[in-house]
Amino acid sequence: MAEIVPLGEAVRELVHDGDVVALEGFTHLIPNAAGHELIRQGRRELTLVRMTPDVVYDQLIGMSCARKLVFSWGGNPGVGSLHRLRDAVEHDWPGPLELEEHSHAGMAAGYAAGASGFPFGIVRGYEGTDLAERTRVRWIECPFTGEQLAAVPAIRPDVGIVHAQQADEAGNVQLWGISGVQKEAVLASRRSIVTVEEIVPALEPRPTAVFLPGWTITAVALAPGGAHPSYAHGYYDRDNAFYLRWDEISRDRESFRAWMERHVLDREASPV
Amino acid sequence: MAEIVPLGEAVRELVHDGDVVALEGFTHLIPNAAGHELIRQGRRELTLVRMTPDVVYDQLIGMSCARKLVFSWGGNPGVGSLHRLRDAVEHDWPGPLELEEHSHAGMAAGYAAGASGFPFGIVRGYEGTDLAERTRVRWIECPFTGEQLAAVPAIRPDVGIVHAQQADEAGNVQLWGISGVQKEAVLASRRSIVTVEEIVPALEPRPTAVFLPGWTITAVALAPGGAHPSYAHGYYDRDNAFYLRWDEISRDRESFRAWMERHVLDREASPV
Amino acid sequence: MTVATPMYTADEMMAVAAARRLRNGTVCFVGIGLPSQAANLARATHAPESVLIYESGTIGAKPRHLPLSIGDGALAETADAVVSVPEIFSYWLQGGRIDVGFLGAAQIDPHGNLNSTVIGDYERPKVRLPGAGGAPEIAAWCHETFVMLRQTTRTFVERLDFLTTVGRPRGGGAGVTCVVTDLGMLEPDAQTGELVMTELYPDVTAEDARQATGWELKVAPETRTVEPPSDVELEALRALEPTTGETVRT
Amino acid sequence: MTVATPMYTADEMMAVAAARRLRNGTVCFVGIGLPSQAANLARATHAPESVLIYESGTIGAKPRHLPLSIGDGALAETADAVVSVPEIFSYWLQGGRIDVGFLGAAQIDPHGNLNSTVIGDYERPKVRLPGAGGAPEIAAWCHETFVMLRQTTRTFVERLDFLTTVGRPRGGGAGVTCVVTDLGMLEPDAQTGELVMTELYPDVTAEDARQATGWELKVAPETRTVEPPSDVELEALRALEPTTGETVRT
Repeated sequence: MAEIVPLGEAVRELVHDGDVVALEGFTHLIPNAAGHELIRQGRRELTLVRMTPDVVYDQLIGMSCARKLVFSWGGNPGVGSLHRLRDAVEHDWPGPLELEEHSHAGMAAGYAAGASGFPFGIVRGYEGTDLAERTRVRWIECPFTGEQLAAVPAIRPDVGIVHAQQADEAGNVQLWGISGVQKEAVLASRRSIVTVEEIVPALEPRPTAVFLPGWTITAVALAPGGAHPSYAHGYYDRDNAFYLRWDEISRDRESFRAWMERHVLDREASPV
Repeated sequence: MAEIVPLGEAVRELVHDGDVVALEGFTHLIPNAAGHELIRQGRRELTLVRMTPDVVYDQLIGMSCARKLVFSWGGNPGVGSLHRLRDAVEHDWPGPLELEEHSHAGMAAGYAAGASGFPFGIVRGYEGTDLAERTRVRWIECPFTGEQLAAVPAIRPDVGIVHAQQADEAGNVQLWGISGVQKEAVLASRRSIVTVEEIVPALEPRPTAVFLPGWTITAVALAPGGAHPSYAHGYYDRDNAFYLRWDEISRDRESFRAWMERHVLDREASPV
Repeated sequence: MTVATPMYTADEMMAVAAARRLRNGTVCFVGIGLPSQAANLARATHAPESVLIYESGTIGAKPRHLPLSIGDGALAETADAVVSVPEIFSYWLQGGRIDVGFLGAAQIDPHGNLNSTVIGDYERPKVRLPGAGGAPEIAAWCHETFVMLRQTTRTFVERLDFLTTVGRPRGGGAGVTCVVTDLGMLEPDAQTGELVMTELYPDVTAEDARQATGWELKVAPETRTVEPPSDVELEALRALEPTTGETVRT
Repeated sequence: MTVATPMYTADEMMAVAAARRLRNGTVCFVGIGLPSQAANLARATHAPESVLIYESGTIGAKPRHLPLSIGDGALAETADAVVSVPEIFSYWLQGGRIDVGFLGAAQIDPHGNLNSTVIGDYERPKVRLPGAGGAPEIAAWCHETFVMLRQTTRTFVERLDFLTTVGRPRGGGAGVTCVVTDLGMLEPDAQTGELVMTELYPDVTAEDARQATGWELKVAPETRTVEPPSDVELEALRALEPTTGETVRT
């Protein structure tokens, strides 16, 4: 049964240096508050996993939290590059960053396999691409048709972190709208943290809702606004202006550092 | 885009003797009206596919529509045996019935593979059972861990038939409540028929709803009450008394024939 | 209203005995019949926070009455979530997140292997049974599995007519850890894995159990005698009885 | 309000040219930027029943304005259905039910192979690009794929720095059937599969196209001249412009 704890405590107890950590979110409900707490607590040597790393991963990389990135598309959606990610890959600043890259289909299959307890998932893809040599893909043959398919290893993070709209007192969680791979990320992970906009007396079923029972979650933490600058369907809209601004802020190492100190390091975890 | 046609016409044009046909439904929304239309039109040599064959499959088998059954659990839920199924297997009456049986997990994986365009799905099961020799399972090795897993062939019916609560004028379909493998059955099939309780001006999104776009469906047919004696969530309850009565009706070949003539053969397809 | 000396049926004793083994908060994968009775009884008495998962895709179902089928509307209406059948068997069952799975069977052998496929020869069976359903993967992937069936020389056999479900699978779970019968309970020997009669119901002797078993039944030196169902347990159990099967059309 | 002789940008010409190739009712798999513009323009003009699927899991999205990201709330609010990302890539994309996929790229070669991974050496890239995303499976499993990118000697190269996406994959689809650039359109030769310039925009010459291509560009003997965007097309396209990025908190 999920414990409801302050975000700072959840991160302190569940995320350790060197862990494989997936902060998932597909443009919606991105766990930015949890990412900022990882930065404040100075986690190091993390393997960061996410299909679509964006601003918060750019921040984690620029603040030296990561040694490796597992991903399938890394950019500032609708804007352009992630300058901190590029700086790490192109110039080893603030340190070298190992990459393991997939296609979306491959990574989604890896998460689904992880959630199902399978050692691998299958994709009809990768064939003929240079990607196949750069990712952890193996070829298997269909025992019925002889067709060759790509096998991708199950994704099994040490910690899965997602943001949701609501939890109840028992730590059951409901999120709705675009749900990405959040369910798979939580179920595939050994430990999990879910930050939520609010804790409600009872979760009322909704269209498109994904429900995660409290007994599948390690910790739930209250973090209102915790998805900003992404959005929380029914709570607040995407701060598109910030994504555009981030392109400026993150272009330059000094302005990036200054922004992080002012807006993340000097801030407390969202009070509970 | 799905055509909205009378059930009789849909069955006449889309289901042929010898076809592989899946009438799916996991205790809820079982397409009984469509099954009765298959019987009235005298389809023969069908390979019937379903995880949980119940009364309507008992009827199809007893009326000589089937040459083969692909299934994972065949019984009268909460009551006991399917006597027509047993009579066919135990005494070849009205004719012999070939069986291909799976576990639920295996068959669910086969449907999901069919819907995904994969030639096979994987299951961590079958090992050490006599089932492995009686079903179409092959062993594959995980290329990363060496673990042995069972591969089950994709299920790809010629025709997938399901029952839903609602369709709109464009042939989009929505069903809610327990949804079983209906989405997979429709998406895995070459052609599909969806019978519905009613056609509404607009489908309003609901909790637990499964939406099937009209462009994934071949034909939609109006069949109010078409799931009886199973139920249609929000429309009518399960006719538990009928399932109990079926045990009596179907025990004896003559009483079975008499009932079928009276209640199925002499009836018209539900008018539209 | 309670009765001084409770009268009860063999099925009621079985359901009560199985229910007592469920700790509060246990996540159970249940089928219809005795397992559903036992799990719902536990939820109605000492284990209110137990989570019931039915293979129809209902997670956290809380039916007031026992469903006749595993897909009854009451399960969907009272569930925390309803997911597809492929998801239940992948993310939830094979994902290894279920504590206790319940199974019935037509035959069981000394190592807890189960037959729910055929009696007699497969090609020309004497009795064609419903088949595997979820059983093989339930036994393989729940942390432990309870089997519930009546104990007779026809059901407790040295050799199964067909091996549908492996009692001690090489899966994620411990396999069959407990067999609840109408005479008492059996548990596998820690070394050999052979089922041993460890508990007997009131007025049942070890000899009764041996007589009802198709192999040389091992009986524990100190068999515990199971407490009969209490008034509270019986009332809770009977309150779960399904409502009549008459259909309501709306 | 319409303008006598419409002025338009290169991007607008590209969006219009791509939109015109979509028949009504086409099921499109679209990303952000020009593809999203083209598909929504088609929906707003001659192809109102076209179905837009975004990889964020929104099926049948009908945004009034162009989303800045593929996961904007407007997509979920206007969609017929919202499914998980694993489902979009399995049941929907690899399931082979999508007519037209749209892709952009940083580089394209004469056979329609695409690079969206790195410029320069992979280990020490000059420019690290976002990566594959959905591209390899979109090209493999949509019935056909339209590529949209500007035509320069830096983007149209004899040899890719990295092959992210195969132009003529051994998948279910035909692969890249059309490349829409800021000069015109290319289509693969039926025999060789090599891209041939088949259509040119107003005031663009075959020589312009050759100059802007990093290989010996083949030009069709009879290149069609593309009609400039009509007033109706331009108005519809401009009406789709995203609203300002200011955030609304509720």
